Amino acid sequence: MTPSEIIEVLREHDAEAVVSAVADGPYPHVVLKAEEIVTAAGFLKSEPRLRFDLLRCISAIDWPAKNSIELAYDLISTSLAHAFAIKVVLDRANPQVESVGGIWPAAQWHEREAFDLMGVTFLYHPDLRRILMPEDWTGHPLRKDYQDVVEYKGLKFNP
Amino acid sequence: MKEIELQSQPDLLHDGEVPSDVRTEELVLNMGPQHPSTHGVLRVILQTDGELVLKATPYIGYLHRSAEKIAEKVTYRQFTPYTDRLDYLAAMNNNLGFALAVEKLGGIEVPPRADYLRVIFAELNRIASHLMATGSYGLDMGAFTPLIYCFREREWIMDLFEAACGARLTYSYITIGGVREDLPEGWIQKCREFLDYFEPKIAEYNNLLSYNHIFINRTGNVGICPAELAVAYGLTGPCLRGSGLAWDLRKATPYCRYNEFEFDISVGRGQNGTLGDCWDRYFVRILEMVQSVRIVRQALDKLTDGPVQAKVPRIVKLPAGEVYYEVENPRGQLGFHLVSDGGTSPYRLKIRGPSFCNLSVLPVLAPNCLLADISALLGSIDIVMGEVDR
Amino acid sequence: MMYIPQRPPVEYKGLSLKIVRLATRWGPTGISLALRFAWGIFFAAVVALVLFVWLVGRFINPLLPWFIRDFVVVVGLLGFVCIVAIIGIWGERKVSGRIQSRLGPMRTGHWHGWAQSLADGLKFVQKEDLIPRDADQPLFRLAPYVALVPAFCAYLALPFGVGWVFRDADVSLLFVLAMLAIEVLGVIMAGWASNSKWSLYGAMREGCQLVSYEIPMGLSLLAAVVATGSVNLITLGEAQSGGWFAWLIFQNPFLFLAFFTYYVASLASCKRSPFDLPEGESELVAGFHTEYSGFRFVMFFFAEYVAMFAVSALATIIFLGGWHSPIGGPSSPLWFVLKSTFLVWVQMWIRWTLPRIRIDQVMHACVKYLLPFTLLLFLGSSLWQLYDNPAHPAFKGFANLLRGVLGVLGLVLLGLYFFGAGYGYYNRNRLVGQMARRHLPGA
Amino acid sequence: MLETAVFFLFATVAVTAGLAILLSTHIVRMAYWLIAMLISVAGLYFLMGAYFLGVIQVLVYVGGVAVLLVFGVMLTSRQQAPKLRPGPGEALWLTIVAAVLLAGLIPSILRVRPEQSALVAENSVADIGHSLLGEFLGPFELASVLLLVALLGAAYLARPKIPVLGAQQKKGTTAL
Amino acid sequence: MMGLTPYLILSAILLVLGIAIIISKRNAIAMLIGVEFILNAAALNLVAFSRHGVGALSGQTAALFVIVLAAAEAVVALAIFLNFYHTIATVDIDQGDQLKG
Repeated sequence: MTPSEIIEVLREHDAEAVVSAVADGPYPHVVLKAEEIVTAAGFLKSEPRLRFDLLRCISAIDWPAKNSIELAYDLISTSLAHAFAIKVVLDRANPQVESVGGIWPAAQWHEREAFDLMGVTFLYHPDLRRILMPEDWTGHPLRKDYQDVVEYKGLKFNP
Repeated sequence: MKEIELQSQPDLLHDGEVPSDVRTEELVLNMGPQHPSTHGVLRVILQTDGELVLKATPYIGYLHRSAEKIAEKVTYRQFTPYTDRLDYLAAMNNNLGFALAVEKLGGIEVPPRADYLRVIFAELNRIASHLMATGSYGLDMGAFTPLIYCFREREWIMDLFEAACGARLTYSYITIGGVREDLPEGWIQKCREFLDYFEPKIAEYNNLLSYNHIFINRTGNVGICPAELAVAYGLTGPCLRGSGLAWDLRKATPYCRYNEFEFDISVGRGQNGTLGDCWDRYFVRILEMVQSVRIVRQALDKLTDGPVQAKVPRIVKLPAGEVYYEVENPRGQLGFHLVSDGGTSPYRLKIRGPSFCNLSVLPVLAPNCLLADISALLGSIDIVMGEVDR
Repeated sequence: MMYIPQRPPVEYKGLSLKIVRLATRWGPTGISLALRFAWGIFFAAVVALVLFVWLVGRFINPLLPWFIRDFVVVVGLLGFVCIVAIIGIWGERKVSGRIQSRLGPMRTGHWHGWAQSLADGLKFVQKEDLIPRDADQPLFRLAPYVALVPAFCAYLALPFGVGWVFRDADVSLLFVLAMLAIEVLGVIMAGWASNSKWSLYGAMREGCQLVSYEIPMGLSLLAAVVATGSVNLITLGEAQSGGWFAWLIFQNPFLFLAFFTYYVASLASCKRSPFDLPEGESELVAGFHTEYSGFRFVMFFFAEYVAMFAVSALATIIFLGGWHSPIGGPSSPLWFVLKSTFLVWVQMWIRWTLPRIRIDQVMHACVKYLLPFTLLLFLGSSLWQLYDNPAHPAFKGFANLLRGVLGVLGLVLLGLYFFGAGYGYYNRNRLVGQMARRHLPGA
Repeated sequence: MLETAVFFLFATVAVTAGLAILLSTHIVRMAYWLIAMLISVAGLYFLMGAYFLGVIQVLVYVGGVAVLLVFGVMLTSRQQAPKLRPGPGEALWLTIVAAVLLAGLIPSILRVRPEQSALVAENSVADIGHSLLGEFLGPFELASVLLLVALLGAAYLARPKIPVLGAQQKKGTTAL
Repeated sequence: MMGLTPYLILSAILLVLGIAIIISKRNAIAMLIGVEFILNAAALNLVAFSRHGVGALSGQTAALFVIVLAAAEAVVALAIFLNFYHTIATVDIDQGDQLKG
């Protein structure tokens, strides 16, 4: 299916959830309401026309200018061989979204990474811990306003 | 495909399926970060009952070098060498993925000769990477000799790469807009010689390792990963194909003129155990080497004259926007989520390492394995920590 | 502010300096080594002196020649065992190198790196004697000796030929087996005392494996004992004089199979691949000797090679005609050493070819296949012995026919082996490939 | 005499082992002391010319039973072993019991006068074999039955409480 | 030449030590060790008598049976202890008064 058809199917399913959609260009995607993400994810996976069974990646993008953090879920269907992406926009001060780990277990580690590096909290995640940074690290390194750590456990870093 | 229930997953992770009336002494075993079979600095905490593993929890991050943060500070061209260090066993493929992502966002057209060269080098590197994977898998199983044999052949590929780009491990050969340099004199002849030499060697590995009874008994029926589980956990590459699903990005969403080549998707068939066991994952790599040889031969034949570089400015400036691009790496799909704000360096670059996703299935497959099966499992997933930790 | 870590001034000490010293002057090194092992040397010297003075003073008359003979033989055996281990380690590296289309050690000692194990030994002796803080100190120190000494003791009853034995005991076969069985205690002790979980796993695997495989090993040997009616190794060896047709392995089909079951079980009892689970490099880091370094590690290493030779020697004496030449010429200990070395070499060959099996498969193979099979062999060998006598002429004829077939079969197997080896040698260029060929000498 | 010296060597080791076990609080050390005792008893058998017995002692006892014992110790010694050193009251009782026993035994031992003091010549394995299959055939067969029963009993007692591994493995990973 | 008496005295001492170990220890495996002491004392006695002409080879044969029985006993006892340990997670025999497997 082409991106525009996919967007049509999504609109058909729940027009309310779709905030905006981009059908052409290098990155076709829809922006969904953050609270609708789990329902939409379940639909994307189970709908026979879509069958997005492989969650490829979850990318968190920090936009201090827009005061938001975007989450991009990149999907592909192994049976229908089409790709698509969905996005949610979260409040930068308190980024919270429900985990889609129940629908795509692959999301669990990606969500842990987003939590670790970008500080996004995923509700109902079974095991939300830091994944790449040490457990006792402060701050979220991939945020644009992240201050470099000068000292960690007696180890000093170059400024 | 079966539905995956929301609640079943955590239970599978935390409940070792041991009847509660037996109270045995559980041993917590710290495997790694320095351990011969963790392929780098992976640390796995194992809860074992005797030799039986009840639970395995991977702890990663020991090789975290902030590649994504660095990407926001350097220009597009400057980031290419950093991609070498992701999956350092398949640096060509990493270069290719990054270059394709940038080219897609910037709308850069690559000359045909560069495309064919990219395919040749990516496939040769796939062979090298699979040689490393299969050889060290033999080592994990206690067979020392296959490793040396595989290294013997890999050495030749390294020589070919060295002749073309001067480096043996971190090439930065495939750059934005094409490849860095054209081939040296006589390279194609050497490459053909290598292919002629290499093809019969695959039968040798099969005789020595793949069809060895002990090896089959060690890897068959171990760590069975059905296709649904593999897809659910985002497994890609040989791990997914080992589960019997014919899914290959080179066929599904062809890039770099892969649609011009004839090759088959190698899938596991479960002929020595259950579909999706360690042996299938291992054998898919062997089969893929055959296919890669086929592709390289065709690409060498098709190689046309012409420039190897598109006209790309020294400092690449991309229009604002974003793109997600994936290529089929030896270990699975390597993805770059590239966000540009119109500047000279990426605004945000998220890298999807295939090993990262492949490793995430370990806690599901490990329970009820024996201790020795953990190294069989890890070796068949074939992780490279540079890519897991980035 | 730039933070520049301050390094303490470089102080050269340790191994490298010691090697330099060794090269320039032997004196200081000798003294420092002597100081390191001062207590041991002191005690050994005192004990030896007291024993010597006392014994010589006591038995100056009739027992002195015996005493001197024993002394010489023990020293000779010690030397032989050391040479076996040193050549074994070097040979293992050469064999592995050749199998893997490498060269193995080439530099030390000029001729094919023959002095490599000596140099390694020298290095190991100079290494720091590390003992983990939480280890069980006395047991940790004791374990390597418990592993090595019994392996050496096995040689006390192992005949190299008629008269070429330290003590011709009536029960020498059982004695050798018993000594080989003690070795496992050292390994278990090491694994437990190291206070490391990997070591403990190694020790537990070793315990399981050895106790189980001792039984098929002993039963296979008993099948041969039944055929000769003796557990004295010299009697066993002497029963096979007169060419390769007289070897016990070709005496009846059960013994033919018993040789192979014995060989498999002996691989397991020496912790050799594919049964090298107690060390299990890729699984258990280094198994029971994970925490060992320096000289204590060398002792484990020695014990392995000494035991390897011992089990091969046992197989040679019992199945392969011992010190008798295969073509009926004069017997000599040289034949014995040659045949045993061949078996040791096959062990190495197997190690560098096969993957390792899993612990449940080890136990499965032993309990479900090897044990019943060896029991059958034992029974069959006993029955054969009942009927294979002049009282049953028909069976006797059949037995002789079968013997001939087996002998020819053995010869064919050997011929096939040499054919394969020769084929591989003459086609080495094609088989090994150009890359390796470029560097192989003589190619 | 050499024999006396060797006897006292082995005897000392055996008694030391016993005392060490009595005083030790460390179960693994105890097991290793037991092995020292077993080996020294085997040495005494050798000294007495009972070579076959000595070898069997090492082969079966040290190589088999003791390894099993150490194994069992390792499997169970993770947690602090219960009360291994006797309290003062118990020690007193122990001493009294031991003293009474020894006081009863030693005089009676000293009264033993073997009828023929001449030593029996060293016996061969064949003699023991004949004796086992002749005079002691009944006990021999009984012992073999007992061993079989012990084997079955041990196998039954130590049977796996968790399901068989292979079946579980297949089930475990597909429980999706 | 050594007489019979030293062997008998050693055997008596080993016997007493074995009994003392059994009395003083609460650990099942330590008690098993004590039993092994007693059995060895008995076997030593038998062999010593056999050596000194009492009952020809019977002593040695009987000692052989002792070794065999000790092996069987140790195996079964260890299996019981392991079972015991798995059930109540201790080897303190005072805890094992429930008669429940």
